[in-house]
Amino acid sequence: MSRFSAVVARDVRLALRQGGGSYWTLMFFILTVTLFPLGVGPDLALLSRIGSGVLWVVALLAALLSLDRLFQADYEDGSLELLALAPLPLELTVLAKVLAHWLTTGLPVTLLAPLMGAMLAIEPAAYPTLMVAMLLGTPVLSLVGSIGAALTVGIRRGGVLLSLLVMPLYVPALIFGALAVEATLEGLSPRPHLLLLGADLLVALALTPWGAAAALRLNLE
Amino acid sequence: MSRFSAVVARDVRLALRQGGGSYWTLMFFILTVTLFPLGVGPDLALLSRIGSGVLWVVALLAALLSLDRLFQADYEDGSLELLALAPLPLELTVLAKVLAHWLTTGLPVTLLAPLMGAMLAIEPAAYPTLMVAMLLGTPVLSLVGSIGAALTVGIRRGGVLLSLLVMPLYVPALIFGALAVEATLEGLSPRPHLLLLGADLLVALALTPWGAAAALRLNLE
Amino acid sequence: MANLHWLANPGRFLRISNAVVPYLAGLTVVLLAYGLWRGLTAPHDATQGAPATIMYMHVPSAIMSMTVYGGMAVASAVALIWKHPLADIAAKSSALIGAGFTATCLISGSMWGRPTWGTYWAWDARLTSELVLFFVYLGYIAIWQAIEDPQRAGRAAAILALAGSVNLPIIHYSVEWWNTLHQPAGLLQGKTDPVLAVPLLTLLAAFFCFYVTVLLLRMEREIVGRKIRQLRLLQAQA
Amino acid sequence: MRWADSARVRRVVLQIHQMPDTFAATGLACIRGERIVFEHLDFEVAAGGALLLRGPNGAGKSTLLRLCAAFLQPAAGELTWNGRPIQADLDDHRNRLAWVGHLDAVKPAFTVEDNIAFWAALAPPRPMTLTPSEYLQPMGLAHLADLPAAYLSAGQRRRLNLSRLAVAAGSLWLLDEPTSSLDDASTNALMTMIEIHRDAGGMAVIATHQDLPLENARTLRIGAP
Amino acid sequence: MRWADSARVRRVVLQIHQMPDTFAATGLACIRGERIVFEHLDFEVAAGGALLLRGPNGAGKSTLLRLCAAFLQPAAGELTWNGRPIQADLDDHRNRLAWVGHLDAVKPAFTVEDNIAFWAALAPPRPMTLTPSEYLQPMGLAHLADLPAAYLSAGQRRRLNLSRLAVAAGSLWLLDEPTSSLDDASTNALMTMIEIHRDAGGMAVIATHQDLPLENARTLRIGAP
Ligand code: HEM
Ligand SMILES: Nc1ncnc2c1ncn2[C@@H]1O[C@H](COP(=O)(O)OP(=O)(O)OP(=O)(O)O)[C@@H](O)[C@H]1O
Ligand SMILES: Nc1ncnc2c1ncn2[C@@H]1O[C@H](COP(=O)(O)OP(=O)(O)OP(=O)(O)O)[C@@H](O)[C@H]1O
Ligand SMILES: [Mg+2]
Ligand SMILES: [Mg+2]
Repeated sequence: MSRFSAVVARDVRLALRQGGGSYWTLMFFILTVTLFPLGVGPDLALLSRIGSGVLWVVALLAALLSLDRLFQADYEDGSLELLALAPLPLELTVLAKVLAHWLTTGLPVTLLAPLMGAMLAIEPAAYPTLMVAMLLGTPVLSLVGSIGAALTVGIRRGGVLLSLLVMPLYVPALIFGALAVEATLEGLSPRPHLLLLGADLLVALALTPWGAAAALRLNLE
Repeated sequence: MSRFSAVVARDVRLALRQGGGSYWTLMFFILTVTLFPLGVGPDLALLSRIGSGVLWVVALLAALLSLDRLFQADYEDGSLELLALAPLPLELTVLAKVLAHWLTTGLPVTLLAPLMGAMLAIEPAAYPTLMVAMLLGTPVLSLVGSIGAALTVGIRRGGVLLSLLVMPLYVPALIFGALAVEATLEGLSPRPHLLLLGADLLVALALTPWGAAAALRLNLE
Repeated sequence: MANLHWLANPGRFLRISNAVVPYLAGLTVVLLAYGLWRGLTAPHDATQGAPATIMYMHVPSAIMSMTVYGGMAVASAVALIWKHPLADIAAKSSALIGAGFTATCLISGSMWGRPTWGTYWAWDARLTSELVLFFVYLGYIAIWQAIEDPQRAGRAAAILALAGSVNLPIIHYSVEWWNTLHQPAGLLQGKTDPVLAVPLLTLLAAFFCFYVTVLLLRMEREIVGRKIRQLRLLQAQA
Repeated sequence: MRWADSARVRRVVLQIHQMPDTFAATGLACIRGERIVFEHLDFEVAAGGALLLRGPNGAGKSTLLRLCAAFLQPAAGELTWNGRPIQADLDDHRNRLAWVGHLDAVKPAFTVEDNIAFWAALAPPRPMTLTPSEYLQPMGLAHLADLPAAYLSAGQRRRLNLSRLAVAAGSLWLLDEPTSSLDDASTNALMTMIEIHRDAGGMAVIATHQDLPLENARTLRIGAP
Repeated sequence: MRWADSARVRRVVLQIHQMPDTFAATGLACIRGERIVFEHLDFEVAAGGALLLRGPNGAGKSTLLRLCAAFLQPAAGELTWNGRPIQADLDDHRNRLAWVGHLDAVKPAFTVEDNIAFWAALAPPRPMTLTPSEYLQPMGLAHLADLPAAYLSAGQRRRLNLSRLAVAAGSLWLLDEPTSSLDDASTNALMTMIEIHRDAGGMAVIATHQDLPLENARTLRIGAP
């Protein structure tokens, strides 16, 4: 356990120190949300209709942008070899790194969602659903993304194909997340969508560390 | 000139071989545009109103996603030092790399715009304007992005920082590009907006290679 | 060895700055007091009523947010071309103050917007470009944080500051280029009623003195901080 | 070396199983990139032994080290520890390794001390451990502890990487060209570390192009490419 | 070396200005990370000369090489070529350089030959040039020309990097630990290349921790850190 937290702490510190971390992810999030009204036009009624969709797309992007370096930096400087030899099982190392990634991207994005919702004129009644959905959905983005990051860590052999595999895996999280908010706005219960999102999270939690660890081992050969 | 084209050819070949940027960016472009109706809802009237804005924002994000490796790979393997010593002035090297980046991201995105426009129910009458605007606008994205990429080249995990630095500079291109399409849709002439976009391109073309080259030199110290 | 030491010149700066700061601080307080007194006792704008007093916060901070950035851009150019170490430090020390003015402008503007336009925020050209200016400030601060070596960070930040200066004319002319909710400029062209103009200009001067005071203090801190850092590095190496 | 004189430090380095371990390979063959790199390779390293891998570039020295660390699996033959195949208890095998590859695993954003502290926190459980700054002593980096690792020279980075050897305290050291970029003093310091490790019953497999002054080291020549 | 025997190849390598160039430094000082790395450094290299930079890790050898390549600017003092400061005609200076740093500038996605072909296309104009596969001969990589560079061993990558020396054909070679990872045959091949280069009036500044068998090479010791 202390090894696990050592990895988490290291990655969080690296993210914060190197200017790749939560503060800047937040800024990225705010900035991108700002861009949509610029492109789409200032009509608030229009914005409020597309608002939650925009928020989800941007959360996905914030995750994606930082994911590609999840293992790459450690691979390129040789740390990954050492992590693979350490007593902490590689699956747990992956989980620790994913947790650190989520703490510095998904979590801040979730916490910021109401503020961004206000800028996009989303109805405040939808905020609780939005936040719960993001709390369930953003870890999925980090988890699923870790497989893609692990697969593409090496010489990017077939990297194209593999990233194509990952993007569609994001679709369920996106759809359920957006539907949950929509349901709330229409006065329906978001429960079924949130449950599906939760199931998605559980599946990702159970499977992706194995996949990512296997992919990493392959790249260390 | 032959040195310039050697750099362009190398970067294009690297992008195609490694699948690092271009395919991924294209797929990202298509997937995000495809996913948008899912998040926003299938209302065609709504989609057609936000369509061109969404296209612009996504084109902009697609450029960003591939930009962070523009100089990073060459910096990390030592090629950048050699490029800086080569007889081709570093400003031209930057321009060559930007051209290669545009050929593998901006150009395909532009060519794909009508198809994406159809998916987003944009009126076909607006396609010529959309394409001209993108033809003028996407090089600006690559050019301006090169400054950010050069500034963050020594920083691992510079991706998010890069977007923070570059996005504010993307705003004019985004605004003029979206306004041009909107004007066409409203039956007005898109000329003034396209001219402003062209001016933006000229300014970027004249200034950014110097800025990026200066930033690269300081990162080679 | 002596000319090698780039802090030799900043040392002289420290002495001068120490002497000037108290007077500047005093001047800031006097101007602020006079401006506020004139402003708050002036007859209220007939159409806008009491909320218009936010103007005394909003207009000077809006103008300062751009002035500070302009100064930063000039300092950056000086730092890049003549490699003057103080220009570097001046630009760095300005950034947070400028970001503060920008935030003040944004917050006061949206507080003013609620009663006059009926909304806190609109995606209006001037409002948006001011928000973008805020992001440019943050990006500038970020790059200073992200690069360890202050010499290199300084030059990287200077390049960014110059690139970001394209935003200034956009903010200023946005009201003319696009039809917007926001007021066009009038204050500095002498189109404003002296009843409003006198307190506004006084407060602008007060804000400016405040900026210079805080700038000098921050520069002093930065110089001393760098000296300490350098000593630490020397120690680590010994 | 002052460092090795400290009784406490010495005890930490010496805490290796005192039983007569052997690490051996029989009929080893390896295929990489659809090409046979080497075949029919045999060797044996006993407790306290050192094996120097020599051979031209591309002969397969680094590949053999990766086999020893179980990153790769042999196409034929077997690696054994005290007669048992290492694949049988991979976790045990990893716990007894200390690995120094071509890459330095240094995070430029952290200080020298933070770098070593992380690997110390991640190390296999040992009866005794040192403080991070003590780990920096053997390779003479203690005075740089607070420096950001971004400022290190090539040799200093290498030394920071080699400092991990004291941290891992495993019984089998796998070193790939450990002396590259090292100055003479650091090369000597490394040799001292290796000798202390061997005295305590540890073993080392070292790929190198230089003649290392190690006593009783066996040399394995891997054929021309 | 077979390679150097070919008259055509030899002529390409020998196409260096036959005038008596000198490269010199006076009172050089360098500040990095707000710290003085070295000061009061003087040296002079004449046509055909070689300067070996020696000194402990962190002494500033790599830093000095970066100064020579004008990546860095000296805090004090001057570097001159035939008496003129190199800053005065930076483009000329760059054209006469061949640089081999710590990093190998190898693109794993390309074949060995494509790698060298790119640098050949980018090289300064020379009266005579070779084909990419001829450039691979001096460091003995010709037989690997079609291999993806991803498959190269550490030493082979280094040799691919060193092959650029024949491409650049500049008169001033700046080499940072060029023999790291090289086997004995390749080290000899490199020495042969350097000697041919010097015979033709070229010069070399080489940072190294090994004793290189170069004739009449001067050594510059850079102080302890
Ligand atoms: C968040 C909302 C707002 C922002 C970001 C904002 C931004 C700005 C900026 C940047 C300027 C300086 C322009 C220049 O010097 O070129 C300015 C000036 C000014 N603003 Fe605002 N503003 C906001 C809301 C408002 C509101 C609601 C009002 C009043 C209805 C207002 C009235 C003014 C006035 C009177 C000036 C002075 C114009 C002059 O004479 O120069 N602003 N504002
Ligand atoms: N990018 C940098 N920023 C700040 N300081 C640096 C940087 N690179 C090196 N230094 C400092 O400069 C000094 C000299 O480094 P340099 O790399 O020149 O040493 P070197 O003589 O090449 O050592 P080695 O034999 O280990 O390669 C080191 O002590 C290091 O702390
Ligand atoms: N990732 C890889 N994929 C395929 N083949 C590889 C890979 N890495 C190395 N090889 C091949 O395996 C052979 C052995 O490489 P290895 O790195 O083990 O050599 P080495 O003996 O360590 O050489 P050096 O002295 O240069 O370090 C090389 O000829 C190379 O072509
Ligand atoms: Mg090897
Ligand atoms: Mg060095």
